[in-house]
Formats: sequence, structure tokens, C-alpha cells
Amino acid sequence: MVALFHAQGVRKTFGEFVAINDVDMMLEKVVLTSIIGPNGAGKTTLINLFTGKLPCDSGRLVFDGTDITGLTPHQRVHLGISRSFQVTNILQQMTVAQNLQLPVLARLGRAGRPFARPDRDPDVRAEVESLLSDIGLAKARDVRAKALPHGDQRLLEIGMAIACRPRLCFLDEPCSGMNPGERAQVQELIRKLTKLRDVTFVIIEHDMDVVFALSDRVIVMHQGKVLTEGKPEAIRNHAGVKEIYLGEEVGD
Amino acid sequence: MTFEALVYQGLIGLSLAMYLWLLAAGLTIAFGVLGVVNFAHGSLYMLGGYFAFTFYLTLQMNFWLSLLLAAVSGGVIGLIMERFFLRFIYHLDLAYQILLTFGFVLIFADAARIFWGGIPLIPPMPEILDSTVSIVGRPFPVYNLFVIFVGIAVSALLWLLLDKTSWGETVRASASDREMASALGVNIPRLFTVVFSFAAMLAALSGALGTPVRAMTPGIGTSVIIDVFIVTVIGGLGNLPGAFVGALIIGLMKAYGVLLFPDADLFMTYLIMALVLLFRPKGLLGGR
Amino acid sequence: MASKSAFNRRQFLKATAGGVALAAPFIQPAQAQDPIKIGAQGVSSGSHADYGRQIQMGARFAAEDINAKGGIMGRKVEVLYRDDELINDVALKNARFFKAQGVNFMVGTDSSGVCLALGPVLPELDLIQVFTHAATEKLTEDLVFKKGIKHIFRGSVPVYQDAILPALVFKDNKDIKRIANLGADYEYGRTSWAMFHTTLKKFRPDVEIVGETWAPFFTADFTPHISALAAKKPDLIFATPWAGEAVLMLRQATTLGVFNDIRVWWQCMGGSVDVLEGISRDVATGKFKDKLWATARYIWNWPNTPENKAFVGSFSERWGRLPNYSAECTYSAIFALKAAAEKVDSVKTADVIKALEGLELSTPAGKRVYRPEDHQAVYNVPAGRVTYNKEVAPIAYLTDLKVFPASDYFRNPPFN
Amino acid sequence: MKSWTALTKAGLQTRLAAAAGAALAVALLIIPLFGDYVIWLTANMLILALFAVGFNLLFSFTGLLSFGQAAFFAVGGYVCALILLAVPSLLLGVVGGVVAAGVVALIIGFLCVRHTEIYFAMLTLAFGMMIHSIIWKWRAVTGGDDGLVGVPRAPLEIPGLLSIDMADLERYYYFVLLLVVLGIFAIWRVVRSSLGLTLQGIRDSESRVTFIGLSVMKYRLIAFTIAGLASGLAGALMVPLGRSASPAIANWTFSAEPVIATMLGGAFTFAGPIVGSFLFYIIKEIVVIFTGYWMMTLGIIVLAMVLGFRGGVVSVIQRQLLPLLERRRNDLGG
Repeated sequence: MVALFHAQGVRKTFGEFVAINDVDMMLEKVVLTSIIGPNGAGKTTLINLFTGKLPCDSGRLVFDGTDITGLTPHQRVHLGISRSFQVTNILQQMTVAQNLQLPVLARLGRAGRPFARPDRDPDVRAEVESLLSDIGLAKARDVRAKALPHGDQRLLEIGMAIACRPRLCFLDEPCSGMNPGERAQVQELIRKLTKLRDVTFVIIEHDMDVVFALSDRVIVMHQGKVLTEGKPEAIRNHAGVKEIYLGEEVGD
Repeated sequence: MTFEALVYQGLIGLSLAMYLWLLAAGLTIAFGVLGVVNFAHGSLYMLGGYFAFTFYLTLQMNFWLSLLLAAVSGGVIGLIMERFFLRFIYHLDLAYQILLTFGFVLIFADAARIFWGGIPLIPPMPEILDSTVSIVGRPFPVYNLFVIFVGIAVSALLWLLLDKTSWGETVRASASDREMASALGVNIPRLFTVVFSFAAMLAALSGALGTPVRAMTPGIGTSVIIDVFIVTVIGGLGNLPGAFVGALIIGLMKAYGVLLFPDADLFMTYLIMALVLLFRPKGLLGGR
Repeated sequence: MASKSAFNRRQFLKATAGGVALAAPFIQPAQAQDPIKIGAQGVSSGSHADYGRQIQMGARFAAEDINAKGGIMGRKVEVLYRDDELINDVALKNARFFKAQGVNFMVGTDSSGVCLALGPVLPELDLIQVFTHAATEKLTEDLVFKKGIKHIFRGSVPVYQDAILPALVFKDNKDIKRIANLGADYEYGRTSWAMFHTTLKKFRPDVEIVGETWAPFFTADFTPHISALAAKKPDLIFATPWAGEAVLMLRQATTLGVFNDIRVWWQCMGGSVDVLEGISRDVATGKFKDKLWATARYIWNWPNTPENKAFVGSFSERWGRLPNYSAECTYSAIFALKAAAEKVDSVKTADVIKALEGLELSTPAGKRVYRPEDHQAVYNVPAGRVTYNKEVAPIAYLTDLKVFPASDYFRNPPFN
Repeated sequence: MKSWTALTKAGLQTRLAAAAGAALAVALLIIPLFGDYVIWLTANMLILALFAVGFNLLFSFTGLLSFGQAAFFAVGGYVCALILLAVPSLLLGVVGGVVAAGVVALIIGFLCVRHTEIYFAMLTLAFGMMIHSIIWKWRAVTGGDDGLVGVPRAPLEIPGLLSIDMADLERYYYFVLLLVVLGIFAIWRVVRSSLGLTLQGIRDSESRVTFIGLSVMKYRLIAFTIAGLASGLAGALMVPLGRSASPAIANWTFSAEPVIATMLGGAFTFAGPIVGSFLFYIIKEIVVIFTGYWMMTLGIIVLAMVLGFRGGVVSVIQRQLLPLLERRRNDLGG
């Protein structure tokens, strides 16, 4: 197993509050990793640091051999790191198709073309079509994103994240507010893409069913530190984990 | 620049700063709480001036009373603006709010022409304030000292009002987080009306304070508003102490500028604003 | 030159002939009984609104006067008025509007910038404009004399009288050695100050400039400028901010106690009615210690002629205000156009231009002569000390009038 | 079914737009028949329309409210004037003006695009007024408040190719019409292009666009520069029309005109600013006939507009009229 992404001594503080406390983390290729932990454990902050939404106070981030600590978010995307957000973040005023065209254009370096119609670009079209079928929104192609039901909006955002053809993709609570059907669809999609495109997914999820059904590896965070990590079964029976989740039942 | 000039021009600048401070205070409070940038704030300054003129000279009232009544009348205008117009557009894009208040700028300018005519109006200087005191061996207007005093007094009152009263608490609460405040059971619509008309009062007071030394003309509103924007932005929009600092900077800059770079005073004010925004994007003391 | 402009005109008419045909509602060919239309414009919104108002009053008053006496060549006079907002493009739009309305002549315009923009377009419009306020010498010296734009005339006095007259008034006053400038930071202020101190220095090399400050348009508070100058202990302060700005500047000067130390405050345009109205109370209470001197391009209490008295009397009766210089200049300009038109019994632009060149006309302000070289109306204007006496007038006025023959302070062609 | 109505709606919209466009085109072509004043007014409307469309690319399609567009209008105008006073070549003047405006927009934009919302508006206002005070002060070059006057409406010359005299207002009007149409068409294409998609993406969600790998700053700057070019072209066309340039066109009050026009016609639509620009002039023309208090009247109209029919004229047509027409169609259909 090769390390795709390596975080060394990453630290982030907000005033007095230490959100991320010297975290070291290794993410291996095509190993579907879940990050869990109680609210305020620093899961989302960690992703924000990895993807460049926030700068690290200290520490080093290495992606596939290159140091990305100083890179801007969009530079990291070009290297192959993409993400979705905890709170749905899509282009509300635009159609589903357009939401997917933009990341494709970005990847092809055609987003700045001043006169070319995106919908007339054969490459873009083909790719958008396959994405649409991947996330199962082919019928909603021309619907404005804001008009979509919540579940479909979450799916669309995942679609945008993978439209970047990432090698490493962070999904922040992809299944939040979804009905069982949609959850199944998301899991199905994640598995498929992992297989087909060797995408390495890292998901933050509260729904333990999803976590244990999906993950090859689980990382447990607590108070800005990595509490423990390991195979789902190991975590399921880990005493410390039970403890920090006291009240919140783990698994069933 | 000699020490004498330093002190004397400094005091002149301080009095300029106080007019700006009263204006900026209102603008920034209104922005902080309502999130509205009021282009007509300068027009309220103008109306305050005209009102003071009418009470003091036309109706022969006592000067202090005229100041008070002018401020109150300005508050009433503000109340009407908020209650019957602004209230309906808070949810809209910034541009609509700016446009609405800009509409009021146009209306007030012509209204002034209708009610007070086009010629510059200036009441006589009230006796008590109509003299000079010697500062660094030169005569300094008592009136400017009075303006400085009022400015500082208002600052003190604002501080008491906002930091020491429960009303001030609710204002600050809703300034920082509207949802939270309404969750705490604050009557947001009423609060907005009160705050906006209070802001208007401050603008009108500034204008009223200006009448004996700054003649009122229908166009005065648009000529002051830009300075006020600069002041509030320098200090940080919605930041009251920031507005004070900004007013001091611009006031003193105008006074010393005459001595230091007599050929570039307008340019300097805009330059200062641009520089502040470039290096402190949210203003010197940080804004919303 | 005239022939050239005539040629332009023919070209112009040819070009728009097609348009004219279908543009009946916009351009009516003038028949004998149609009224003679005069387009007037000035600023009647914002801080300087009163100047446009005065132009409007002057023009309407002239029209009423003329119509009462049978009009121009039996044709009634009709005045169209528009606000130019002190903005070039608005003024140009208004001029086009007047043209479309088939006006025969144009008068007015307050701002120098606007008149310089409007002047060069007049040949294209084939319209005469008599400018009745804007004071920049460039209008007559450059556009008319040097560039030969014959459609431009000016019925009011250029900056000469704001700037050169005071030099003449005070050249013999040995007490004045230190002069300072509180300038309006635009062409008018810059030119006036330059003309004033160069002229004064010609007579009085010993005079020294002790201070210069410049205040931008729309300055609400001049105290920094005034105090900066006061620190230099000048004998004379030369101030160019006008209208409302003059009023508040003078009040601010009094609060700073400037008038205890200086000998003279020369206020350009201080003789303007709106300013005098604004400062009346301070004059009445002796705030200026009789040290405030002013001038205007016409003042109602000079010359002391029956004609002027009659004009002032009926004007104040008609409008409840004393006539400002822009009112008198506009009034007289329309009479000049009347005289010229009747002289050649025609309202054709080319004819009237010829008739106006060298025209001599007695007006409320006294005898005006339209110099053929630069189309500038030459007439005498007094300067005076500002005083108040409610027996004489409801507002402050000028006394101790110093009258110099215009020839002394008017610059003359070829303007070198 | 849904898609069918969507289709007909689209069809109806485009057909309606096409019809309106055609009508407008004809009207604009025959304008000179109504005499110089109408030509003059229309030329001004066209120039404001281009100015406003440029502003709207920033406002409605990138989500930036600029209050300093007059600066670029003025740079375009003054540079054009300076060139024309030196060399009598209209083309050179216009091109020079546009380029200069573009460069200035690029520089100022670089400093502004880090900001959004009110701070962006204020920063653009500040830089705009800096340009204004430079124009006011740099008398040797700009003529101070007198401005640059007697600018020749030089002939349109391409050496060896063509030479058209522009002294005649009618000819110049067609020149303005041509360039304004080209300018607006170019921006229309931009809005529909990949770049346009990116800009609208930034408007909808800055962070989302960042995390699909695009530099928000870069594209904001591009939009700002395009808007600057449009303003510059408008200015460069305005100056030879009035044959003068004055500081008024750099003042913030002039920056407000495209804003008002856009709101009047309808923000978040492409045609809004164009319709609004025409209304802006027409309303004022009508108002000044009836009252000298045009400011107050205009103000009341603005108020009524913001409170009454917000979306502006165009979206009123889209939201109120089109549905009616559709219902008619559907009734007929079923």
C-alpha cells in the first residue's frame, strides 16, 4: 500500500481554541477511509486544512510526493484533490447540467473561453452525460439546481466533486438528510467510482451504518486529535470510541 | 509645520472630525444593525440644517431648543423612511437598498428647493458662542470648541446607551447576530425602526450643529455623503469606535492637508480609503 | 470667416434635409407671425440653483417687456428654459432640444466648462448664443478671437473684472503689502488669482504673496484654509469661492476673527444678490469691520440712471427679488438680440451675427458695446465695499463704489 | 409534459425576444428621420446602454456591485479626446480610449477583486473618485474642470481602405449604433460562453467554484476588465458626440446612472440594462417638460420601482406577460 496523502504535525487554532492538535495522518491509495468522531472533534476543520479552505498554523501536507502546504485550493484541485461540503454547496441558479459542465470545463482548462458555448463542446457533453447517469439525475438535466429535492442536491454536489476527476475526494457527510434509497445510491456510486476510476474517497459520516458498510478503514477523532484508527470491526468494539460517543450508540 | 500650527490646525481638524463623527456614527450604527447603507444619510444632515434654521430663525426659537427639535425632526423623517420604505427591502440585494436610499437623495434635494428655496441659508451666530478665545496666541472660535464638546458628549452618551443599557445590549446583540436576537424575543422590526430613526437623528444633529457656520443649500447632502462613507469604511462598517477613528483621521487630514499638500486634499482622502481597504479589508478596527 | 460658417451651414442643412421633412413636429420653418423663440439655460438644481433661477427670471422678464411693447419686428418673443445641471452633456442636449424646437437664439449658461463645450458646437447648430454668466476669458479670447467661432457672444463680464479690477482698486493702498489667496480649486479660481497678482505686482513690485490655499468644489468647511492663511498675517485675502460657498466661507472667516487683523477681504462675485442676501445679517452687525470688498458683473445700485432704476424697480416688483447680474445680463442680452435683429430686419443667424458685431446698446448696466473682434460686451462695472442699511435696501449692497472705465481692466485683442 | 412546456416557453421567449429585437433594430435604423434632437438622444441612450450592459456583466452575472464604472468611462473618453486633438482619426481615438480604459480597469480591478459586497462597492467608489480627482487636478493634460473642448469629430479613416467624414451627426449616429451593437453582442456571447458560466458560478457560490479548481480572483478580474472595456468604449463614443470631455463623466453620480438603468430595466436579465437605459432618458425627457423638479420626480419613480415592480421592466414582461401568453397557447392547444 502506498501513501497517497500524508499530513505531518498539522495544527490549527482559533484564538484560544485548539481545533486540530498536531495531527499526523496517512491516507492510502484506493483505501476508502471514514473519519468519525463526536461533534466538535475537528473532522470538518481537518478537511478544510487538507483541501486548503483554511491555512495550517503549522505542519506539512504532502500529496502524491508533492508538498501542497502552500498551494491554493484550486491548485490542489488540479493536482487531484476535490471535496463536497457539509452544507449543500451547489450553483443554485444554474441547471443540473451546467453545474456539471463547469468542473469539467475547469479540468479541461476551458473555463475561461470567452465565446465558446459550453453545451456545444462535444468532450464536455459526453462527460456530463456520463456523470448525469452516474448520479442518476439524467432526467433532471435542465432543472435549476435550487428546484431539486434535497437528496438530489446532495447527489449533484457529489457529482461536481467527482467531475473534477479527483484521485483523492473528501465527502463531508454525503448522506446527511437523505432517504434510505438515496443513501444506497450514494454508497453504490462511491464503490463504483473507487473501482472504475481508482478514486480514493475520504468521508465524514455520522450514520454508522454507512460508515461500517462502506469503509475499509476508520479514523476516530476526538478533541482535535486522532483517538484511534483501524478496520471497522476493530473500531466498532473499541472501548475508547464507545466512551467518547457515550449516549450516542455506535452501530445499530 | 510649527508647533503653533500643529496645535491650532489640529483643533480645527478636530472640530471638522466631530461633524463627520456624528454623521458616521449614525451611518455605521444603521449598517451594523439593519445592514443598510443609507445614501440619504447626507440628505438627513441637510434637512437637519434646514430644520434648525427654521426653528431658530424663522420661528425665533431658542438655539439649543432648535438644535434639539431639528435632531428630533430628522429622527421622524428617518422613522418614516424605515417604517414605510426600507422595511420592505431588507431581504433584497444590496443594490436595491442603495438605489432606494439614492431615490431619497433626489427627493430631499428638490424638497429643500421647494420649501427653503435655492439660495444659501445661514442663521446669525448665537451670542453666547459668538466669540474667540486665544489659543497658542491666536484667536480660536468658541463655536468650534462647542462643536468639539458636543461631539465628545455624544460619544459619551452613545457609549452609555449601548454599553450600559439593556436596549444597548439588544442593539449589539442583533448587530452581531440577527437570528439569535430574534430567538431571544427581540422585536426586530421595532428595533430596526428605532435604530434607523436614531441614526437619522444623529445626522440631523450634525447638520443642525453646522447651520451657523455652514450655510445650507439643496446640494449639500450629496457633497457630504462621500466623506461619511470614507470615514465609516476606514473605521470598519458597523464599527462605532472605528467611525470615531475614521472621523479623526479624515478631519485631521483635511486640516493638516491644507498645510502639507495643499494641492491634493480630495485625492488624499480617497487614497487613504483605498490604502486602508487594501491592507485592512474590513477597516482599521474591523467591520462586518 | 463668415462665409466659411455659411458654407458649413448649407452643408448642414443639406445633410439634414431628409430628416427635416419628416421631422415636422420638431422643426417648424419660421413664418412672419410665429413667435421668436429664445432658448435659455442655466443651473436650477443643486447648490447653485439660484443662478439658473436668475437667468430664467431675467429672460422671462425681458420677453414680457418686449412683448408689451409690440415684440421684435411685430413678432412675439417666447422663452424656453432648461436646467443644464452644470453638466456639459446636459447643456449640449438642451441646445439640441432648443434647435429642434426651432429657437432663433440662445442665452444663459453658468459654468465655464459648459460654455467652452457649448461654444464650438454652435456653428453646427447654426445658432447664436449670448453667454450671460460664465466668465472664462477662454470663451472670447480663444474660441472667438483665435478660433473664429462667430456664433459666440458674451453679454456679461469675463474674469477681468473679478481679477484685474481689484488690482486697480488697491494698487495705491500702501498698507497692502502682503496678499494671500483662498482659491476655488478650478479654472475660474486659478485664472482669477493669477490675473490679480500679476496685475497688482506690475504696479506694486513690493507686494508679496504670503499664502495660497485651494479649496475643491463643494467644500463645506473652509476653516482650515482660512486659518492657514490667517497664520501668514496677510493684509489682503483674495477669495474666489462663490455662491453658497462664499456665504459660509465668510461666516467661517468671521468666527476665526480674521477681520480683526486683515485690511481687506476681496470677495470675487461677492456682489451677487444671493451672496449679499446670505451675509446681510453679518454685515448689519458689523462682523466684517467694513473690510469686505466685492464686485459683480452688474450690481442693482449702479449706474444711477433712470433706465437702471426703472429696471430694478419693475424687476423686483415682478419677482419679489432684486436682480442678480445673471438676471440683468440675460435681460440685456435679449435686448441686444432684439436690437441686432431689427437693425438688419432679419433673424437669420449670419445677419444677426454681423449686426451684433460692434453693436452699441444702452442697458440697465449702462452702455454695452459688443467688440467685433472677440464678441465680448464691454461695459463698466463698479467694485465696492459691502455695507448694509435697511433704508436703502432689504439686503446688503455695495457702497464706496470704485468705477474704472472698462477699457482699463478689460484685456484687449490680440490678448498677448 | 414538463419538458414540453419548458420547450414552448423557451420557444416563446426566444421568438418574443427576436420580435422585440427586430422591432428595435428597425426603430434604431430609421431614427435619423426624426431630426437631430432625436438622433442625439438616441445616441446617448445607446451609449448608456453599452455602459450599463458592461456594468451588468459585473453585477448580475458575476455578483459584484461596482460604484466606480464612471472612472473607466472617463478614461476612455479623455484618452479618445486627447488622441483626437492630436491626430484626427476617429478609429485611433476610439481604440486608444478602449485600450486605456482596459488597462486602468485591469490595474484597479487587480486591487478590488479580493473584496465583495459593500466593501467592493466602496473600494471601486474610492478608486473611481481618485480618477475623478486626478482628472480635476491634472489641468495641463485634462484641462481641469473646463475639460477638453472643441474635440473634432474626426473622419473614420483606415488608410488605403476607407475614409468616412463624421462631421454630420447622422453619420456619427450610425457609427455609434454599429459599435454599441457590436459591443453588446460581444458581451452577450460572453455571458452565454464557458467564461460566462464560470462568472455566474462565482456569483452563485464562490467556494464551490474554487473547489472545482478555478481561481475566483482571476475570473473576477477578467469580468472587471471586460466591464471596464465596455465602459471605455461607451466613453470613447460619447466624447466625439458632444465634442468635449468634462470631469462630470468621472464623478460617482455618473457611476450611478448604469446602476439605475439596470435596476429600471431589470437586473439579472441581459436585456434589462438596455431597456432601462432607454427608459432612463425617456422618463427624464418627459419629466422635464412638466416640471423643473425633475430630481424629485425621478426619485419618486425610483422608489416606486424598487418597492413596486422590483425585477424591473424586462422581468415583469417575463414573469407576468409570458405566463399569460402561454396559458393562451395551452388553452388553444388543449
